[in-house]
Amino acid sequence: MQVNEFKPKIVAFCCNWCSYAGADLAGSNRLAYPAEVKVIRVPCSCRVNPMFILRAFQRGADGVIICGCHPGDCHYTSGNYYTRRRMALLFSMLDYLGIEKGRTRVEWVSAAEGAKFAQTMNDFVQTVTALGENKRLEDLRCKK
Amino acid sequence: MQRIGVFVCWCGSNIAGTVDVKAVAEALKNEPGVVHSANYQYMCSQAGQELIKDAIKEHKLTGIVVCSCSPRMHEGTFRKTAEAAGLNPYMVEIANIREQCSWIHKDIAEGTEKAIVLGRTAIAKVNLNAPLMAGESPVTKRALVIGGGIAGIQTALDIADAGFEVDIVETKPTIGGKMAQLDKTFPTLDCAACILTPKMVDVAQHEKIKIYSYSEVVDVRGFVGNFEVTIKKRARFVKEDICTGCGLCTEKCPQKKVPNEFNLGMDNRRAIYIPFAQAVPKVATIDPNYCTMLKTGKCGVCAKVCTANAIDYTQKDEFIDQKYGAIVAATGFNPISMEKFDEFAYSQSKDVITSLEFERLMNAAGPTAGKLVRPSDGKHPQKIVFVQCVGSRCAACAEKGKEYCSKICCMYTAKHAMLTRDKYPDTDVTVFYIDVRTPGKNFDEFYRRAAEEYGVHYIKGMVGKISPEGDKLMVRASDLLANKQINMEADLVVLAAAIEPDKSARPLATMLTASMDTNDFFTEAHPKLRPVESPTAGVFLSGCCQGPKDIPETVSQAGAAAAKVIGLLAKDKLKGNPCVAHSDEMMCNGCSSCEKVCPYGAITYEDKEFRGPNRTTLIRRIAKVNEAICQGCGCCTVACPSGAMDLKGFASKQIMAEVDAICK
Amino acid sequence: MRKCLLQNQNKLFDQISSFASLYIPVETTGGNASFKKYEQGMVMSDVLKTDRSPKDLFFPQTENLMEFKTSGKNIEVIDNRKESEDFVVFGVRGCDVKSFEVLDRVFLVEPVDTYYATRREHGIIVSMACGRPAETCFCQTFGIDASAPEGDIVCYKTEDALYLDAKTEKGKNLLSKLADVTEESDGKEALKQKEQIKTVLAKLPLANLKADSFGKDKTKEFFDAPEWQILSKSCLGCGTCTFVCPTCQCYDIKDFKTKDGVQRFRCWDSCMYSEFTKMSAGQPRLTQLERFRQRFMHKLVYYPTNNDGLFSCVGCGRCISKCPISMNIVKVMKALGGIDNE
Amino acid sequence: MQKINREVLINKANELLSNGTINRVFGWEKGDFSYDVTPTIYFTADQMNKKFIFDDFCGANFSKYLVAETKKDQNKVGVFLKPCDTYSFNQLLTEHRFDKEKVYAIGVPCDGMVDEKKIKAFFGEGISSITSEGDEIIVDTLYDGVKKVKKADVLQERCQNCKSKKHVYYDELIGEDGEVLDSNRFDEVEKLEKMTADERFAFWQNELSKCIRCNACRDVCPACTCEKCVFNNPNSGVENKSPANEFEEKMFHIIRAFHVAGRCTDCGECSRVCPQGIPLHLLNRKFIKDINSFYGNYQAGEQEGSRAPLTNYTKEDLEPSEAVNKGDN
Repeated sequence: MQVNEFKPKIVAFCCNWCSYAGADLAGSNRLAYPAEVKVIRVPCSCRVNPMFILRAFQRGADGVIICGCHPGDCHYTSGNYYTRRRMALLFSMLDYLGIEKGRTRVEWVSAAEGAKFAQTMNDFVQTVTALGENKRLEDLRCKK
Repeated sequence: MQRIGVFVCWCGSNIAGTVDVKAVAEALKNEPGVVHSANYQYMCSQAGQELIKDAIKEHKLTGIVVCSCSPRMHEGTFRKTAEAAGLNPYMVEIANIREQCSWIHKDIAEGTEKAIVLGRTAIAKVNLNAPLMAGESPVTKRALVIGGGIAGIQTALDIADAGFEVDIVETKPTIGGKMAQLDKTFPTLDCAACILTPKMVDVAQHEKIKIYSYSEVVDVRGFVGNFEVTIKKRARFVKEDICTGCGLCTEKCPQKKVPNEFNLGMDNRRAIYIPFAQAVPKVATIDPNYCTMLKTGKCGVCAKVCTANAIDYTQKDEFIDQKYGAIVAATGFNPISMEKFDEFAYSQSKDVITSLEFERLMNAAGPTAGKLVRPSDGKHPQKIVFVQCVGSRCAACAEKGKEYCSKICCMYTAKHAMLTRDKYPDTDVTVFYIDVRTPGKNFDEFYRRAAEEYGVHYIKGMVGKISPEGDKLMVRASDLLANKQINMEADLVVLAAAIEPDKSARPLATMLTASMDTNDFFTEAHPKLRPVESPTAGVFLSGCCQGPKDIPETVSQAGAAAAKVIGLLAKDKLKGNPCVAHSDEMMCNGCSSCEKVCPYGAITYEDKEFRGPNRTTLIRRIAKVNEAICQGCGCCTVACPSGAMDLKGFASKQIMAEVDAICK
Repeated sequence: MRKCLLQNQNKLFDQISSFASLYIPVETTGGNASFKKYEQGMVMSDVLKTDRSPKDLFFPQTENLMEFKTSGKNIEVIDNRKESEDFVVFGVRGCDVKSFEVLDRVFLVEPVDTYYATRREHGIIVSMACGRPAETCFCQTFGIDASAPEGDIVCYKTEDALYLDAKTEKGKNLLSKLADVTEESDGKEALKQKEQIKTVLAKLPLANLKADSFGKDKTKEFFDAPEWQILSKSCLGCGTCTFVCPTCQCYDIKDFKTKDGVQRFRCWDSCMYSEFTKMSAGQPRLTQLERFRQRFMHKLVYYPTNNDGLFSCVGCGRCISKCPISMNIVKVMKALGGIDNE
Repeated sequence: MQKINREVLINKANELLSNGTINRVFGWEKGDFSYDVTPTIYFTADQMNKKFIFDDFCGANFSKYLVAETKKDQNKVGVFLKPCDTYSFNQLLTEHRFDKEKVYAIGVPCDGMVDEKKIKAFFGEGISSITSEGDEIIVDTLYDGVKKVKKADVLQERCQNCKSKKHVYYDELIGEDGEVLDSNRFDEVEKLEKMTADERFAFWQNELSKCIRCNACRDVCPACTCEKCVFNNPNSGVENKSPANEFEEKMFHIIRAFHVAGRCTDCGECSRVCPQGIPLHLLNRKFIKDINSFYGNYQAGEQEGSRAPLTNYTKEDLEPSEAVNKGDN
C-alpha cells in the first residue's frame, strides 16, 4: 500500500519544564517513536502562537502537536490553561474550515511520563499517516 | 550575518552508535551562516570545551550550535564555555541529538537524517539569536512581614536571627494573632500563651525587628529586591514610646461598655484598652468609636490619670514609606460568620457558640476566668454538643460556607471535648462529624484518646437543625452508622466554624499583584515545588493566608518562607533571567491583553509621548515589562494581537525559523 | 459584421476555447460576476460590471517573476515565465477596454514590462457594448462611449444574437476562425442598439459630470486644496478602490523563501496603504490625507500631465459601489471642482 | 414610538456644539445616490443642515474613528451611536483605546439598515432612488420603473440577525432604548458545522479564494485597531500584501479572526464592506458560538472592562480534543 510509504512531517512544540523533559525521559528509557517527530523547545506551551501552527502546515508539516505540563502543574502556574483555551478555539476553527482534525493535537505530558510521550507520538504519527499528506493547508511554493 | 560554529558530539557511542556524526558535521557545513563544523568524542569534557573555545577564537564565531545531549543536561555547560571564550552565552543553541534522536532510533540512516534536521533547526535559530544580557538590580536588605500572628512572628524572628532587618505590620494593637486567643494546643495540650508569649517578647526585644502595630499596608510599588511600601500607622491617641503599659487608664476610663473583641464580645472592655496582659507592644490604645473625649470633647480621665503623660487626643494617622527587598504575607484567617447558618440558631441562642468562643470560655484569662458556663445564664452545662464542619466541605452551600476542608477543626474539637471531660467529668459530650481527619503526628492517637479514654461520644452524621426550647437546645441530627434520626437535648452547642482568609488579604494581593484562588487564599508559585513563594517574585507566603493550617505546620511554613527571604536578601544583586518578554512600543496598542494573562504582574502601562507625522505629538498608552519580575513564559506574546510583545531568546521569528527548518 | 445567434453562443465559446484560453464574465453570487476561464457549459453573465476588472488577466494580482535555487552555497537563477499562450477575453466593457490604454502607457514604454507586454501581445479583447449602463457609470466624463467600445472585436448583444465587428488584425483573424458558428450580418440590429444605449447614457445621473477642471499641469491648483482634509477624513486606508480599479497599476516586488531557494514575485500594492513605497526612512506620505490625495491626484492630474492629458480614470464606477465608506472619485471631483460647494 | 429623523439629531448636535459640550461631531453624510452614505465629521450645524443624513443606509460605525480623533486635541468629540455601535464603543474602552471623557456619545435608535447590494440583486443595476415607506422600500429603477420590496427582505444580514437594540453606552439617548434580542445569528454557522469536513473545506475554499486582500474587513473592523497589523509588519514573519495562494488567504482570515476572537462584538462590518461578498462574519461567529458553548455566554462590548475569554480561564475548561469533537454525533 502506498499509505505505508508516506512519512509525515510532524512538529512537536514541547514546554521546557514538563514535556521536553518527558521527551528526554523517553530517550533515556530508549522508548522508540518515529523519527518523523521533531521537537521545538518552548518555555511554556502558552508560547505557541497559532501562527506557528499554520506556519508549520504552510511549510510542509503534516501534523502539529503541542505538549505542555498537565493543567494545574504549569511551571508558570497558568500558562497551559491559556494554551488550552487558545487551542480549543483554534482547532475548532480549523475543523470548521474543513481541515482534518487529526492533524492537530494538544497533549499534557509530565516530566515523568516518558512512556506517555513515546506512546503519544506513536499514536499521533499513526493518525497523521492515515490522513496522508497535508493538502488543505499546504503552500506549494514551500515544496519547491 | 552570523559566523556559526557547529560542534557534533559523539557522546562516546551514545550518539555515534546510531548517528553518523561525521556525516552530520559535514552536512551542516553547508547551512547558511556556518563557517566551521567539527565533531568530537565528548564535547562536554575539558578537551571538548577547549576545542569549542579555540574554534570561537580562531574562526571569530558569533554563535555556536552544539549537537549533543539534551539542553537540560549541558546547555549551562556550553554557555559557560562560550562565555569563557568571550562569546555571549545566549549565542549558544543545543541540538538534542541524543535523548531525542540517537537513543530512540535504531537505524543509522534514519538517525543521521534526523540529527541533520535537528542541527539545521538549531542553526536556523542561532542565525537569529542576539546577545542577551541579564539585568541586575540591587537588593534592599530589609524584609516586611504583613501580619503579626504566629506565622508572622516566626518568619520575622528567623529572618532577623539571620541578621536582616524586619518590619512587622499588624492591624491590631498587639501582635499575637489568633494563637494568643487559644487556650491549650493539640495534640500536646500545652498552653498557647505559654509557648507564644515568650516569642512575642523575643520579637519586641529583637534589635533587628520593628513592629508597626495598629497599622496597615496601603500601597506597594516596585518589584523583587526593590519594593517601596507605604504603611499607615493609625492614630492610637497614646504616645507609644512613652506609655509604660501600666494599665491605670484602662481601669479608670468611665466608658465601660465596649464589647471586648479579644474575648469575641463575651465581655466588655473600656474605651482605652490593652487587649490582654501580655500584649506586645504593651501600650494602651484609645478606641475612637467609643471614647467620649474624642467624640464629644468632654472627659479626659485617662489623660488625667496617666503619670507618663502618654495620652495625645490630637494624634493623627501617620504614613511611613519604607523600602524592602522581600515581602511576606502572613495575614492569617478568621472563622466565617455564623449569621447565615439559621439552622444552627447561632443568632437566636446565646448558648450556641463558635469554637473560638469556646476557647475563650475555657481560658483562664477569658471572660469567665476559665470556668465553663453557659453564656445565657451562667449555669454549668451538663450536656454539650459539638458540631463539626460548619461551613466547611460545603459544596452545596457556597453562598454561606466553603467548599474546602478547614483542616484544624477535627483536632481542636477533639481537644475541646477532651478538656471538657477532663475538667468536668460529669458533662456529657457528643461530637457530630462527617469524617474525622487526623493526618498529623500523634493526631490520631489524640483523637482516639478523646473517644476511648475520655468517653466523648462521636456520632457520624450531620446536624440538621438546632432550636432553642425553653432553656435547652434541641439538636436534630442523623446518625449515619445507625441509620436513624436523633433528637438530643443540649445545654451548650459549639460550632466548628470554617475558617477563611482574613478580609485584608484580597486588597493586599491586589497591591502585591500576587494571585489568589477563588477562596481568597494566596496562590503558590508552584503548588508542590514552591509552596511558600507567591508567583510574584519577592513575595512569600506564611501561614493560613495560603491555606488552612495548624500551628506546627504554620511554624514550619513560616520558617521556610523566612529561609527563602534570607536566600534573597543574602544576595547583593539580583541577576535576572534575560529570556524575558519585551514590548515594542511602536507597535503596542496598550490594550491590556498581555497584562491580563501575565501570571506575575510584570506588565504595567504608561502614557508616553510619541512623535506623530508632520511634527505632531501624540500620547499613547503602552505596555512596559519589568524584566526583574518577568519569568519568561511567553503567554503575553500570544495574547498580543499586534505582535508588539515578543520573548527574548524565544522570539517569534526564531521559532518560525525553527519550524521552517524542520519542515523543509 | 458577423452575427451569432444566442442559441449558438456556447458553440462560439467552445470553438474559441478549442484554440485559445477563453475568459468570460460568469455570475458568482446575486448580481455579481467575475471573469473565469471558460469551461464547457458555462453561461456568460449579463451583469454590467465584474467585481474585479479584466486587468487581472494582463496584470495579475500576484505574478512570479523568477526563482532562485540554492544548493550548498551556490545560487541558480531560474526564469519561470509562462505567460506566452494565446487567450481571448470576451465581454469587456468599454470603460475596461479603455483601461488597457492607460496601463499600456505605463507598462509598454521603456523600460518595457515584458511580462505585461507578452500578455498584451497574446491577448485578444472582445468588448461588449453596455446594454444597460448603471447609475454609477460615468465613462462619458472621460470621453468613453459605452455604446461603441474599442477592442479587437466589438460585440453587441441583442435579444437573440451577438453581433461581432472586428476592429483590428487580431480581431479579424479571430473572427475568421469562427466562421462556422457565425453568419454575415448587415449590423442593423447592432446599430439600433447603439442608438438606444446613447439615449440611456444621456439620462444617467452622472452624465453631466465634467473633468474639465482637472488634467495636465493642475498640480498647484489642487495639491493644497482644503477639501482634502474632510474628504480623506473617513478613509479607512484599505485597498478596495485600488484593487477593483481597472487602471491602478502599482505593484511591489517581494521575495518568498521556498524550500531550497527564493521565489521573486510581484503583487499589487495600493497607494492607500501605510506601507506603500516604504523605504528605509519610512514612507513618504505619512498621513492618510496624503495617501488619499495621491490616489486622486494621480488619476486626475499627475497621470494626465505625463500622458498628454489622458485621465487614468475610465469611469467604470467600481470604486463607487465597493468603497466601504462610499467615498470615491466622483465625490472628490465634485468637491474639488466646486460642484458640491455651492 | 416617535420616528427620530435627521432634524432631531441636527438639533441635538447643534445644541451640544453651541453650548460648548463638543466642538465637532461624527455623523453621516448623504452621497450622490440614495445609498452611498459616507461617515464624516461636522463642525457646525450649518454643515449638518446641508449634508447630514439619517436613514436606512447609515450603517457606518464611528467607534473606531474615535481612536485617532480623540488624540487630536483636548476638545470633546460628539458621536452618534446605534445600538450595535455601542458594543464596539465599549469594547474599545475596555481595551483603553480612547478616553471616554473626550467623547460625548449620543445614542440613536436603529430599526435595521438596508443592504443596497440586496436591492441590486433583486432589481439589477440602474437604481435612480430608494425611499422607505413604513416597512416597504420603494425603488425607482432606470429600466423597470418603480418597484417595491419588503424592508425585512433587503436588510443587511447583520440587521436581519440583530442581536440587540439596547445601547450599552451613551451619554445621552435619543428616543427609547430597546432590548437585547434573541437572534438566529448562529444558524448559518450551525449549517456549516453540520456539513462534512470536505463540504466545509469546499465552501471556504470557494469563498476565501475570492479574497483580494484589500484589507477592507480589517480596516473597518472596530476590533482591529492595532498600531501596526502583523500582516503589514515586515518583521512579523507573516506579512504579505496580496494572497499569493490559497494558503495565504486562509492564513490571513484565520489569524485575523483569532486575533479578534473574544473581542469581536459581531457588528458585521467585515461582511458588509467586503467587495467580494465573502461571508466573513461566519468566521467570527464561529468563534463567538464556540466561546459561548465552551466557556459560557460572553458578549464582547456588553460591559466595559469585562475580561475577554481568551485572557481568562477556568481550571475546568474543556480540552482541545473535546472542542473539535463537540460537533460530532
